[in-house]
Amino acid sequence: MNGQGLIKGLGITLKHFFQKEITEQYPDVMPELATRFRGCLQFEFEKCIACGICVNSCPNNVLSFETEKSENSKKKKLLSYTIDFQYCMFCNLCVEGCPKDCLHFDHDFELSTFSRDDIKRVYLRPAEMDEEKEADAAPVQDEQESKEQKQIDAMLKALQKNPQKILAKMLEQEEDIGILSELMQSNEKTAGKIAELLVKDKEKAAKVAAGFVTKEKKNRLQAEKGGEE
Amino acid sequence: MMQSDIYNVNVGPIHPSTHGGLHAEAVMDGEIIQDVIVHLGYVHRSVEKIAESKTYQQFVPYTARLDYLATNLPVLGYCQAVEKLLGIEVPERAEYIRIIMAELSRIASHQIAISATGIDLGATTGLMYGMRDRERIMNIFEMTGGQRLLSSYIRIGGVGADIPDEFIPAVQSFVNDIPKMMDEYNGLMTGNEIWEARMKGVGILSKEDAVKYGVTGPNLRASGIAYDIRKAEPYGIYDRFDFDIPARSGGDSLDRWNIRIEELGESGRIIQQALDNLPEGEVKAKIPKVLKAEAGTEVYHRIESAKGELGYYIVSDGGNKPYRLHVRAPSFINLMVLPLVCRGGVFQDLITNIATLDPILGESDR
Amino acid sequence: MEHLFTNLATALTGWMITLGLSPVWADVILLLVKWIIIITIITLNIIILIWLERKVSAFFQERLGPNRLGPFGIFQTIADAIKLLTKEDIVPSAADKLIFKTAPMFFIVVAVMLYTVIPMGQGMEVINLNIGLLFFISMGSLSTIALLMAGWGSDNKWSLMGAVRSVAQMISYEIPLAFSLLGVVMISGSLNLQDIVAAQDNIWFVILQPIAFLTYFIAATAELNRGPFDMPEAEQELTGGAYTEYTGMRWALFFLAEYTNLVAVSALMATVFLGGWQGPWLPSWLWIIIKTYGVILVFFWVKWTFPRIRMDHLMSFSWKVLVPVSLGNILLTGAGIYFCQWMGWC
Amino acid sequence: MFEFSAFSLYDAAFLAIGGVTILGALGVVLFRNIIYSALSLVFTMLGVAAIYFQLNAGFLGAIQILVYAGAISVLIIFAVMLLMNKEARRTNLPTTRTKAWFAGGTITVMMLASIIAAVGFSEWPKTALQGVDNSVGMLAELMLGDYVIAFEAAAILLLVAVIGAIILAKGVENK
Repeated sequence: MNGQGLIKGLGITLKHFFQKEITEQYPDVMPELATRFRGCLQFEFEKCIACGICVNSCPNNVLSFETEKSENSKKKKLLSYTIDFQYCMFCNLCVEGCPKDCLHFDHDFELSTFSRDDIKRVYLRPAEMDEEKEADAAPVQDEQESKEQKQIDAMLKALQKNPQKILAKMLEQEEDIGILSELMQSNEKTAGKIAELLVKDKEKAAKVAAGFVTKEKKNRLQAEKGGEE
Repeated sequence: MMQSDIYNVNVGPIHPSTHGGLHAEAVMDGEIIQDVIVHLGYVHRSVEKIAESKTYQQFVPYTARLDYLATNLPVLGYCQAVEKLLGIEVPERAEYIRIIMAELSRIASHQIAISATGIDLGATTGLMYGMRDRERIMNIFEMTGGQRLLSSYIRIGGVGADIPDEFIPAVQSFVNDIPKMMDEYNGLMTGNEIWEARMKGVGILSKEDAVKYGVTGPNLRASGIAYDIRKAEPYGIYDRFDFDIPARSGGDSLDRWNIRIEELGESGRIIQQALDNLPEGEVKAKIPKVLKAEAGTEVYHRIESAKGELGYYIVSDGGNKPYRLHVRAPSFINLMVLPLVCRGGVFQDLITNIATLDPILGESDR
Repeated sequence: MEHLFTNLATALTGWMITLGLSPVWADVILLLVKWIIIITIITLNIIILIWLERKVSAFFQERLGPNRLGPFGIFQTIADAIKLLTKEDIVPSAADKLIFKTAPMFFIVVAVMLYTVIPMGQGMEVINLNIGLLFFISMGSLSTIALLMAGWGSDNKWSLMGAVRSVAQMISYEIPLAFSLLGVVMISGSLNLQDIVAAQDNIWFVILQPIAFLTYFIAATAELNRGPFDMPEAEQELTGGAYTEYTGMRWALFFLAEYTNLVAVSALMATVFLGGWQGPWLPSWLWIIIKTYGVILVFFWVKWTFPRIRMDHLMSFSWKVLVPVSLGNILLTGAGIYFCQWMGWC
Repeated sequence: MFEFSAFSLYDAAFLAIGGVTILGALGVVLFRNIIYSALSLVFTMLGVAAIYFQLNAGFLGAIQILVYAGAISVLIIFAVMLLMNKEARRTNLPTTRTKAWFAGGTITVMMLASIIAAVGFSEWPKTALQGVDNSVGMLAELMLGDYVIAFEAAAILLLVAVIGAIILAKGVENK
């Protein structure tokens, strides 16, 4: 007390006066970044198989892509891949989820742009990819199979777009249609299966759909009971 | 005798010392504060509602935004809550890494509290020293999680990736320097006569009031109750560590300030033990891609965050998203004592009290 | 070198008289020239000081400070000045426009008036006033009115609170400020600053009057509204206090005036306690500059180390500690002088 | 050292200072906003101080600035602010009572008459007086020598006033 603390404080600042400064000279000297530093999200078009895991894992709808079903190939053809960077939280979930390692963060952290449109990155299909494919890959796939696959995909799209209309062909009660469409929205597998069956065997599809609905109803009933208890 | 007018002064929502978008309306008679009305909600982002539309994994990055100064702590709390809900076992190594990251976050948060108190009371240099030391923690976060502030490194079932090689030396040197940092903060600020005069006896929160209001964390411990969830109800592997809970009895601003500085040392001790006992092995449990809890299950999990008891209450309806998620945010509850501790003090005490109660608005507004 | 400026002044007067001007007019013109020089020096000083404060505070905090514009960032202040000059001048619609606009001018005029009496070297001052020290103190007291005008004119609670606080503070600290200087006046037997400097021929008054030096330093810090007594600004509490509503150049005028006051008070401190322009080898005007800057650096050091004191503590510190201590110092000095005379030392 | 022509620089300075003083005094009376009146008072005080300086009474001038312009006027402004109505623009209106006009007018006329008489009937020295070199010393000798009892009595009176003010401001605790 009695000023000792004041003098001690003055001593500390004086000591620091002669110490080396720690300021980083940023635009002149770039900072040293850790290897894992997450700057800008980069996408490698060639590796992508358009599986959609990244899109599903993203919490903030940053990622989206467009695909096309080529006639002579079973595989989906990636047309474009969009990273709407303004919503990115740099959480790394997409990178961790990607099975083909085609997403990665680089060390570029200067992300500001003059207009909002520039933040969005759209990767278009490079032209040389198509040329290569046409040269190497002869149409060896079964035409029938690819056609079917295309039909399934179309059906799936239709299902997602307007489930009521298609499901009404199989299920009678409106309540059931609602349940099934909800189920499909939350679970892609269900939707895929129903779409596949709809193309191949309509009767079987109706049966399976009915099965799904009853199972879901049971689940809900149980959940309600559990809640009440 | 002489009667003066009562007038209201709006401290915030845009004010240099309200630590974010806090709006404290001070009802004043001259320089004496009659009452403080706390208006919250300027940083409301409906985090709890967002949780209902995200899968369990997708919500992890959002939790970091609750307490953005101690990012690993709210993430840890959420991940442990989900693990409790789903019954996921976390590998040993991941548990230790989590402890290290959580305690580093606690230190970072306390350093912000310390340096912010410094600048709120006019000791600008104090701010700079605290920030300088915190920068080392940020560097450690960057090398492990890839991001400096909102690293979202802790994941459900473990951590995002194994620690890099340079991690252990960096943490070790930081832990070794903690006593030096504490000496510096104490020398520059705590021992200073002006500092003591501004803090001693200011904003006294009695033991009874603290309990009544549900205050937790360093603010509660400053009021004389050595309650720490790490000891009272150990989560993770906290029961394996040897550390003390600093507690004071005065409940004034100086005690709250001193508790935070002492906790730096205790966190340093925990990190040291975790570093010494760090086992080898996996860092992430094998968990399914789609996490689903049984319908109707619910869980409440609480951890000792840098600000107090941070709890997550999750209800599941069987889907891959929480049916309801509630966050028990310590700052929100700690802020409620602000009018209580400010009444009768002078205007400058309001700033001191906000600083030493150390609220974080991301958490209290949610 | 020693008589560089005085010789220049004499030469200028002589030249004007040869041109056929009467000596009175020559005197008046010389006075004007002195004023212009003083204002130039003040402006230059402030440009350097603002840069210096930023640099010094940065070094205290292990930062680099301004370092982009020019060598060591020396042109930073000029860039800031250009920015401030080109900024929009906002006058709040509820403000009392006349008072709001005149307050900064009044403040800077009062600040510049302080330089009238400070001896910037041997025989270098604007007016060699008999009561120079008293004039300095009384002029310094006027800045309270400017602050009050600013606070009232802004029609803003923060501004008024800042103004009322700072006025209370400045009026309280004027008393120990004046009392602490009285000891020096008693020893030197004059209020003339040149006489006070001359009286320090053998020994500086900081050695004879250490208590007065300390009380003066503290009271001067409060008078200057510098940390730890920066009540009128108090960014963290009052969001800028009396200056809250000011923008652009009007705000900059307050800023300039504060630094002008800083230099004036430091120069007075160097004059009264640190031997003024006296010193070996170097010319007198260089000595006063060196001493003044030394004092200013200490002011910086204190500001960038200490937290802000609380208002009620500040007032009680003035009335309960500084005033009695400075009064005691006067008593002690009187006793000392009497003792000296009794012993026949002086 | 000044040459006294019919209209010298000295006179010009006096006229300017006197003008400021009188304008300030008029402002005190005529401004409708009492804050303006109070600030005008500051200018009046400064003008009077400047006249003191011009008359070589520097000590008096400095004290005038220090005490009246720097401190007393601030206290007046404080008091005005504390006791003022909400509407600042209409706080110093001329009174509507004829009696007050009559009383004020009488006092003004009497004051003016006496000042004019004093100026007119006084005998003014024809040469400039020698300025006092050590006015401070002389004042000190008078105050602490010849009139020391009066000086101390005034000091004690002021002290009592200060204590009274503190008690008024703080209030007496009820026991």
